[in-house]
Amino acid sequence: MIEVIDLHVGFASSDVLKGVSLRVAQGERLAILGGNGSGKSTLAGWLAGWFSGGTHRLTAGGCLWNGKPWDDYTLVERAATVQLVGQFPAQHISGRAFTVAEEIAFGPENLGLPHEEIVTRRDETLAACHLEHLAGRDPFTLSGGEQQRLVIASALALRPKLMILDEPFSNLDPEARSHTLSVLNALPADVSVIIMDTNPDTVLGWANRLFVLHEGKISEFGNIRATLFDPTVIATIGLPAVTRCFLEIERGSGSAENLSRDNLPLTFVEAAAILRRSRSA
Amino acid sequence: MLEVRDLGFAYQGQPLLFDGVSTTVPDGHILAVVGRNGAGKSTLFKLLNGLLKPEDGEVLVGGKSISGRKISEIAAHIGTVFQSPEQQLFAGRVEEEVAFGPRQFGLPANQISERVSDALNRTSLLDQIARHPLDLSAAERRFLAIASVLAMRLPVLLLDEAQRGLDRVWTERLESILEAERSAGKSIVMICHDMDFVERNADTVLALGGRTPRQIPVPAFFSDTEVLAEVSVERPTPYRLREFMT
Amino acid sequence: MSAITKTYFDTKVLALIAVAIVINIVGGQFNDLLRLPIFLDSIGTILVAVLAGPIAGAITGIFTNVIIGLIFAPVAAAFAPVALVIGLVAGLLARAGWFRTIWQTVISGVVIAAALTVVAVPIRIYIFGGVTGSGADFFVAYFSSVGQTLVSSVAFTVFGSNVADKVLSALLVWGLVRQLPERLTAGYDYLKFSKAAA
Amino acid sequence: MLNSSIYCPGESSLHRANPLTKSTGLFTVVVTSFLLPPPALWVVSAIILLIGLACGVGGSVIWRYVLLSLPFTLAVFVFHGAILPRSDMQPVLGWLHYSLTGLEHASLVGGRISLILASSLLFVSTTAPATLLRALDAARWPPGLSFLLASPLLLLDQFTGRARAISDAQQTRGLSVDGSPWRRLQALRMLLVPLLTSALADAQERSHVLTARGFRALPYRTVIDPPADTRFQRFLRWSLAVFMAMETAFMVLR
Repeated sequence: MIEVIDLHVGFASSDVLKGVSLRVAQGERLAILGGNGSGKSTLAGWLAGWFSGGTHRLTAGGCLWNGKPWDDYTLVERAATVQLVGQFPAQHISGRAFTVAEEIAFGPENLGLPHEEIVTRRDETLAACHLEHLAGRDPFTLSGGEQQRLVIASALALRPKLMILDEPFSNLDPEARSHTLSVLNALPADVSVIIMDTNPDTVLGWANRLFVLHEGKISEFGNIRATLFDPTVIATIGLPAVTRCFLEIERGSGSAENLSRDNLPLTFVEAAAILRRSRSA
Repeated sequence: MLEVRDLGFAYQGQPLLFDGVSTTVPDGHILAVVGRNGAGKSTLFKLLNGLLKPEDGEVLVGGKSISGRKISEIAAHIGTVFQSPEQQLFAGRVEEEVAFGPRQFGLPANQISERVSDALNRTSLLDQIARHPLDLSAAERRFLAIASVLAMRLPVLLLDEAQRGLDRVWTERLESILEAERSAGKSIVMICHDMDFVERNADTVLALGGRTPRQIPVPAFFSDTEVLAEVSVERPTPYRLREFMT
Repeated sequence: MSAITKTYFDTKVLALIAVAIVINIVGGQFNDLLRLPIFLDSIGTILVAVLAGPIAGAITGIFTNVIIGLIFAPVAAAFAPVALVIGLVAGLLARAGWFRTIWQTVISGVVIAAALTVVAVPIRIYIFGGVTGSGADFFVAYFSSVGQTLVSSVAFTVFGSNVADKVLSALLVWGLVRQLPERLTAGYDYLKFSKAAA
Repeated sequence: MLNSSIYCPGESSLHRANPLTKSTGLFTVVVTSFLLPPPALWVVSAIILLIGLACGVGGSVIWRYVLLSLPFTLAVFVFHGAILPRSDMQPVLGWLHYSLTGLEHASLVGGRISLILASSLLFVSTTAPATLLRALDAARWPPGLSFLLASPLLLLDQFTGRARAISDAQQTRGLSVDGSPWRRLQALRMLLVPLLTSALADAQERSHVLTARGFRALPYRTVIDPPADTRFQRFLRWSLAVFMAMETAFMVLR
């Protein structure tokens, strides 16, 4: 289980995170929403233990896995525990594998695992990420969406207990986006997953818990609805597309229904039902 | 005004990608180019800004043909904002980056600095003027690329997925820049995957990937289920919500 | 902590060397576009030398030529020692603080060209007999027909064709590193030797 | 990358041989070439090209051999035979002279390059880069070494494309690629800086990814399907190594 305690980090000139605290239990599906430049990528990197080497300056607090900081674990242990999938898949391809299948096997090979174990993991992840038909291709010739799935597969082959995805959808077209979402929906239930995103639409219906990162601080407002409809969240992140569109129509029609954060619609079905009721009224 | 007349193009050894494509973007008009990956959206942009030469037809700006001219000459008429700003940022300071374009026109120093501060002001980057372009956040870098084009004050603007990955605040900033440019009489063409964004901002749509690319007004395009299916484009949220209600 | 940080640092330099090799190979592409009389095939090497020191620079040079040998022209591998010297000397100069000002950098470029000449001449003469089958052979032929010895003909040709390229490459690297943002340079130990005193 | 590389897939015994054996063989040929007299150098070159034909890579090897060695061979014969002043220069016609010792020297140098070139081409065209790297890893060479060979090969196409995209982007901003040499030099900066900074950003991100996937966490790595090796090949490699050491000693002591 991962725990972030009052994390303050930044570059020499400015602080990016100003006191972030967070606890994630096993198997949780977490979304952290934040505007552009809110510090999502920095937080993602710290959660995954990437930045202990010196790119960022730590002023206070820290990040613990089962009570110990990442620096207390060996690289082998860390690799088998946490994996981060970044925004630009081409940068997250190892540059050491000539084929998709080799790329997936790269991590397990580095850990010195037995031969059969690596082959099993490779074949399972190829299937889980719908990459079998691309197994022999050069990773750098894949489309953006395919590369994204390959990076997820390479991470999964290490059987991590925590997966962090930094804006996995923002650089994909709608078709690739739904492919990636189907892969994420099929992740093993005991793996904790954290997704960072700027857009509430893609993570709605997927996340169990919703956090908001704003100006270097993180908050959770009770439940998902309370978080989504908090005024500061609406001002920076915006409403989900359905809700926003619903409100525009509803404002025009001047329906009598009493709407609050507890019954504002989040899905097409909900929104259509309310609008139909107000029409017939 | 931007006009495309009977454009024909094929990559070497491949079938025709465009055959007789015509479209007109009047002054103060926004055209959205949509279609799935590989339908030729980026190729169309390259034919407009001169990176590729059309085999047939021509591209006209303000009634004058620009086809066959050098890329750097076409740059005095058409500005392009590419998807990854990292491919163009070379300066050590934000202001130097924005000043590059106007400097190509040989303007006097005071006019250049006036254009630079105006462009940075419109993109909310004025307080970052002395920073290193690569120290900016991803959204700020995108807007720096936009500012570099705005500072050139060109009649035609091409934007490739400029809305991608932006949060609400930055999206609204982009929309207000688009609106201001439209009011100023610019011809704007944007490649866009986000149909909600197209629905809110564009006047007409050019859908690629179907049988004959035609320029269709936005409401007519999103109501035409046949064309939508042909180019595999999702309907914007308001249209889908109305569909759910019936 | 220390064990992790150490391997970590090495991997960072390793990843840097890999992209620098690619830049050495791809750099010539811009040259085709701009038609300048230079090679642009050691910018990556000099960049690594300034950021990560002489050993890393030397490795970049060797592997650049080995890889060109592997995919385009095996003959390039014979000149790997020349590429090594470029990286090594550039790294030593950077360590000595000779990439701080523009004039120091120009002199560094000249020194690099001189050093590579010392290594290139014996290779060219002993292994290739003084010619390479390229346009530079005309200069070697000219110098020897006007009475220069083979060694000095080859040395003049090598130094003359390299000095502009190396000075320019050194200047480009100097111009780049002095304006790089913090987040791209964090962790490169050698950079401090090239930072101008503020 | 794979399109531009010299490697031609095949099933010959040379293709199947362990890359370490082949590279030891290549080094032996290179060392030996400094001991052979001119006629032998040309004969062995021809034999190696014939082996290439037998292994099914002859076409590509011979084509590249001609392309790469012809200009050099011509230059070396013309230069040593007719241009470089020597004591035994004989007039042929008007100002044209030739020297026999010069031609002999040209034959030696040209033959040596011809042999080294032919054998390198044979090695490269029968050895897939991926197989070479697996052989290095399986022999427990440091993982960093195979990374430095693999990564540039894999990134080459991506960077070529990126260089093109950069020049496209800058030209649509008004950058002119012709004009005075001074202006073209300034243009070089606008093209190279984005390429270099994006390379630095890539390197930084990739080093995190590699470390996170356990790269170099252990001094060795498991290799699934390593290239086949035999006791005979191991014996051959050791014998060739001893032979090379003897040749080198002979050359130094001679």
